[in-house]
Amino acid sequence: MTVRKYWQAVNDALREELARDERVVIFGEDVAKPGGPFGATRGLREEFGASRVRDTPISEAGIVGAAVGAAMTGLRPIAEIMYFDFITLAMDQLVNQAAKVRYMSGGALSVPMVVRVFCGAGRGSGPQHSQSVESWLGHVPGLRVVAPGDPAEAKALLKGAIRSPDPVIVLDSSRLWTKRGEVPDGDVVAPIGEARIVRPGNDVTIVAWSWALSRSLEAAEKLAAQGISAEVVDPRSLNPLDEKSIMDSLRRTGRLLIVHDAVSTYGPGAEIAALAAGPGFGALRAPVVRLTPPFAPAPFPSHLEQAYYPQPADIETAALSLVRG
Amino acid sequence: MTVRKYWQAVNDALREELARDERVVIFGEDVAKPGGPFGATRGLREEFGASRVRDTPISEAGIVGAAVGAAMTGLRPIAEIMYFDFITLAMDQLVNQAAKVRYMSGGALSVPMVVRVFCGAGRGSGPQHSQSVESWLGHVPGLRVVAPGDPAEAKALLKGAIRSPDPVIVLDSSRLWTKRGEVPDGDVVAPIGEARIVRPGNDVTIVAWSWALSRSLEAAEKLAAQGISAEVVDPRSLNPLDEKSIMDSLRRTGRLLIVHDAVSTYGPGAEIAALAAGPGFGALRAPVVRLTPPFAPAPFPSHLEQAYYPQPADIETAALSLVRG
Amino acid sequence: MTHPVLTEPAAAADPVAKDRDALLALFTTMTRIREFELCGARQLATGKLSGTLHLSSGQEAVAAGVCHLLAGTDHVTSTHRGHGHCLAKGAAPDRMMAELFGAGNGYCKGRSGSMHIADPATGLLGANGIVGGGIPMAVGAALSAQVRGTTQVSVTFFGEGATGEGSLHESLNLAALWRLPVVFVCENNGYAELSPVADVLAADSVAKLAAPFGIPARTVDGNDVVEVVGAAREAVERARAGHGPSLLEYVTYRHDGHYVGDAQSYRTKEERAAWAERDPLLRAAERLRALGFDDETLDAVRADATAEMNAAAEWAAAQVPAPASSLTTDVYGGLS
Amino acid sequence: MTHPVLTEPAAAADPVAKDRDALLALFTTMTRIREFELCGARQLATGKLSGTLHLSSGQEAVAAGVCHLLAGTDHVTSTHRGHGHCLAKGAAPDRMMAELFGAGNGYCKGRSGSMHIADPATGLLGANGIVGGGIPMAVGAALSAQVRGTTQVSVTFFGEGATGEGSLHESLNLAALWRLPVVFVCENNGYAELSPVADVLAADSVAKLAAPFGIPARTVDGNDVVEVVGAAREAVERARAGHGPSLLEYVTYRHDGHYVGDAQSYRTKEERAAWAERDPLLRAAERLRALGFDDETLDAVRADATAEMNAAAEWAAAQVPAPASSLTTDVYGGLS
Ligand SMILES: Cc1ncc(C[n+]2csc(CCOP(=O)(O)OP(=O)(O)O)c2C)c(N)n1
Ligand SMILES: Cc1ncc(C[n+]2csc(CCOP(=O)(O)OP(=O)(O)O)c2C)c(N)n1
Ligand SMILES: [Mg+2]
Ligand SMILES: [Mg+2]
Repeated sequence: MTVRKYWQAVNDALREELARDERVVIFGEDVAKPGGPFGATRGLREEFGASRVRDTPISEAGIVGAAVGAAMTGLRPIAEIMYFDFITLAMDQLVNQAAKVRYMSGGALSVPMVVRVFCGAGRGSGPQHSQSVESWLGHVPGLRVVAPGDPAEAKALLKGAIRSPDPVIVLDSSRLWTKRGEVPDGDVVAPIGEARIVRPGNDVTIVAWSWALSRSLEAAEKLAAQGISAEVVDPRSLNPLDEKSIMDSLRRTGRLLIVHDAVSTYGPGAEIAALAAGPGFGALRAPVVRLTPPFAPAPFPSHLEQAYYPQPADIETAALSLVRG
Repeated sequence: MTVRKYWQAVNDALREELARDERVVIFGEDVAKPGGPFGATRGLREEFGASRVRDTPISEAGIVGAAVGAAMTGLRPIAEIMYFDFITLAMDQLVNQAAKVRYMSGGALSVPMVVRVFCGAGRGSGPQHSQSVESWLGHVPGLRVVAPGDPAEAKALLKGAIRSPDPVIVLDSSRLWTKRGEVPDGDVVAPIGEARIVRPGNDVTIVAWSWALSRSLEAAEKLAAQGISAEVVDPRSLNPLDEKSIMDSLRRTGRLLIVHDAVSTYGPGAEIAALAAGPGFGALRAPVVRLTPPFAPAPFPSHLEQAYYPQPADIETAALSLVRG
Repeated sequence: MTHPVLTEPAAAADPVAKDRDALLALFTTMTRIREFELCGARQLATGKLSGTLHLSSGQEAVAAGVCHLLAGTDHVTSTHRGHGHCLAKGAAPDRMMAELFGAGNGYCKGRSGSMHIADPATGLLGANGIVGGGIPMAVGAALSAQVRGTTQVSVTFFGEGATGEGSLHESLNLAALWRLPVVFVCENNGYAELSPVADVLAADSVAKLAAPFGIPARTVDGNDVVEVVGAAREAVERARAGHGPSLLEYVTYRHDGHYVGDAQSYRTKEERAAWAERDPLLRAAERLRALGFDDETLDAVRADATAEMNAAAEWAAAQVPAPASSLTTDVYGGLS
Repeated sequence: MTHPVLTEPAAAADPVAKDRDALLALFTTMTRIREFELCGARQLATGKLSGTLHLSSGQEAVAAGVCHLLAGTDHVTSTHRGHGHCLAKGAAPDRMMAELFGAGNGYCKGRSGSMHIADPATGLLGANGIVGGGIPMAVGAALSAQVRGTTQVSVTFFGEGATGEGSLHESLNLAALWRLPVVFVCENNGYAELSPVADVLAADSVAKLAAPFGIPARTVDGNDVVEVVGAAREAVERARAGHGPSLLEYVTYRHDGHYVGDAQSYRTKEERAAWAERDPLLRAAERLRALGFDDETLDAVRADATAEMNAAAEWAAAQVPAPASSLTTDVYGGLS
């Protein structure tokens, strides 16, 4: 175990994978000479050369499209999109191309690529740099989406993504970017599609990922002090979603609280709640609660952001009223 | 009342709105001289002139972006995107710009524009021309999304969209394009955000829109013959969703079946099911069922399309087993 | 821009002009493409096939001429009008036809249809239903070749309508910055769906779009296969030698509508007739006759191709349709 | 491309060079922009403000010079580095500052911050956090003017980094096809975030990108406000007269980092020092002195601007923060 910051864990994973597999290449805006807009690729160009680590123009569609073509022809590209909001510019290449190439070609072609995306929620970045639109990508057959919740996960899930035979979008959290955590030594690779129970409990299931996961864990701590035992489940992978683990937890607790930083309507929590209303119906003892920002763009000033994103106290209150009825 | 085909009703609405309000302009690929790739704009350039009805290059981002700017500065633009799948190329302008301009400017600016989109589901158009991604747009605060289910609706909802102070995406159905229906005479404008009960019933609520609505109505007819009374609800507007009407119906029937042509996971039905699991929980007497294509891209040959999209018989079976338990 | 007509021969004709074997092979490829299209249209007309077909009749010289210079390991991305590129790159007409029929042993297991045919064995990365969609992918394939240190060349075919898409310009810039071995091949057939190029492109020529990025570009008669090969040879050799991208604008014409069934009210019979006279097959046949080939030989090529395509269609029609169970296969390659 | 340095004066100087009032007004606008930026940076440094600020110090001549030619009814779209454009177009510094402070009476009710300031009353359609995002919107505003039959002109400011985005090229084509009254104004400051322009643009100049579309374009010294006005006058007049779009590439430099706090390891002190000598304020002051203005006058302009911005910041800091209740207002304009 070594203590690493989230971004350092990302950097470690990239370095190790570049060293392990010469097919791995990295490109994106400011990722090479500058070492990444947020430092994720620091030192990699120096270590692995200008051919494998490249700066690109500000061309999100071109970047992702080039990654698709490179992945189809023998490389394992990692493309970086600077903010989640900018994925809007690459949706054709992600959705109409990357996601469908394997299916459309009847399995003859594949797109083993990774798109690393920085999610700006909660950092005062304002309405065009704070969005969480993971449910869009979760809705696309052929894509995989993971959202690491701590440094160890950031490293292991990124490795899993790089080794995946399919296109994987890795959502990094800006709010967790400088958070420290223990990272296991050695080549630890997380499977894609398996949730983890971060904190076991009996009274209520809280499903959360990324930054919302850490706020949920804070809330769970305080709930414990009040005698309420919350089980906190981190799906880690949003596509595919580990339905079984989430439904198993619901069967144990009978109550479901979903917390996320995307807006609620047609958001990722809707799918989880829908599972509870479908296969989980028999286990459900109370209405499912989704705790999310209101249906509005993200504001920039920190006092409004505080009000916009559900805080630990809000999670605590929601869980309390869910359990006490 | 006049009998019109769906596309003729669209054409009528466009003509009447161009005549009513000189701020209305139309542009898109092949919409002017050719009269529209599918005929929706037939005759409009001749009648209203080359300034107000324009052909554009194949530039989805540029088209929608120009519509945003035009809408901010005094026009009421109607932009056409040839297939729903191509909206991927305009997502930045739709999501980061059109949807947020009013909010970001503190209400000082607005974007009263319409994007007409042709949804190719069920017409043998294959994986890149058949997608239904309305849940993406429903997830975006600031956008409105409507999906007309018959000629009368096509006309009235389009008129409502054109007169909306906000950006509205109007999803036209390729499968209903040549279907006939009675269209009320006169200037009938549908409100945006109100569902309609297309067929009242007591045993089960079926929520469906667009092409899936007509298949659901077929199924409801057959269910009636078996003594089962299905209430068929057409949300018409997916953003905002008329939660109240849907939950009221659920309260009457206790059972909810959602049918749509988008894939299930993180799809539009998830939001409706989530409402049932939340505010509707007390009324729910059985697990919510979502009947949708499998989690895969749309195939092109008609025999596979038949298997891909839930057919009336599938809807009937699902409703039967939901009611009979 | 307006759609030009090019009939001036190139200054120095490509050696292929005198190469009897090569020219016959080119004529054969072009004829096979034509016959594939005709056969496909017949299947539609007789109701054996349904769906949308975009035929490339009239544009065969480009596909044949460019692919003539490519190895099987070179990569190609194509468009909605891709049958010609597929055949020229080496795809088998029977499996292509099977794909049109929705048969399980079509190139895409019968699920994708005409607009998505892909065959990695011949370097074909796929036709594409998204205008401009294949262009950045070809840049990526060129990047791949460069990083892996091979001499593979990547070619992206697109119509002049794709100049409206930002993806082309982003790709040109990226390819130039990285000096990638990619050839941008535009088939300027004068129309994007129902709109003439004058209505959708402000530039005088497609070739001019490459200039800002320092990418060499030429506008070439796309209906003379010798001209096509000549320009492509330069570009492919440049790419293979590591000297970076090129853009070729081939001026051509589609004999048929945008899709089979298009009423073509946007153009005149006279225009179509004039271009019919510049048909690439006629012109290639003329060149062959000048080299001493007799009509009998050329007729035999045509007859063989007709027979080949009819056989392909017959075979395809007899294949097992893609089973419903295949609806959900090949969505993913497996869990990590 | 490499980032050029332009110091040659234009052949015929714009009349503004001799217009004492206009030149003083331009100098005043530029000084106010500079002082706004300095004041904003001070607020950050003293912890009164948090968040990201992109300062335009060093680039003031472009904003001031171009907007000098615009009426209040003309439209402008701006970028993440937009304070200068806002001020030059007529926005009030106190309400801008209030926006930076997240105050309820900021231009956007305090919810959006520096990157999104909009003020329709002065024709300002908004700064924009998306590189290239404002460009098609300006084309749309020009379309609106054309359809409504006004003589309004639309200007879109963007950095040279935006040349990487397809939206620029789509917009150039559309503007040229429709002969729209739009001026594309690129501030080429040599860097896109942390990357020099040589790494992100294959073209020799940004101006060259307009050529394929037949759009007149010039590369101009962006640090001499007289040069800026001269080139802009031509372009704005062309647009207003209905003769279509132009592109202006102004070569300039940002004195500060990409954002306040940027360590700027990607460029040398020497380079920064050399550009400091070409500071647009210094050069405008020189011109004013040559017209007979004394240092006292110029110092007074500066002192007034400093006082104005300090007062704006003080006022802003004292305003009521945007209330949480405003989180969900202005998302929609109402049900149809
Ligand atoms: C992104 C996108 N927009 C629009 C279309 C619809 N469409 C299909 S083909 C076509 C015209 C293409 O013209 P061109 O590129 O000249 O190719 P051609 O058909 O002439 O071969 C259009 C607009 C599409 N398939 N993809
Ligand atoms: C679509 C998009 N991609 C990336 C970014 C991140 N970003 C913000 S500013 C910037 C550089 C812009 O450079 P330039 O256009 O030259 O403007 P400058 O900062 O020099 O004024 C980048 C990459 C963004 N805001 N939007
Ligand atoms: Mg064409
Ligand atoms: Mg710059």
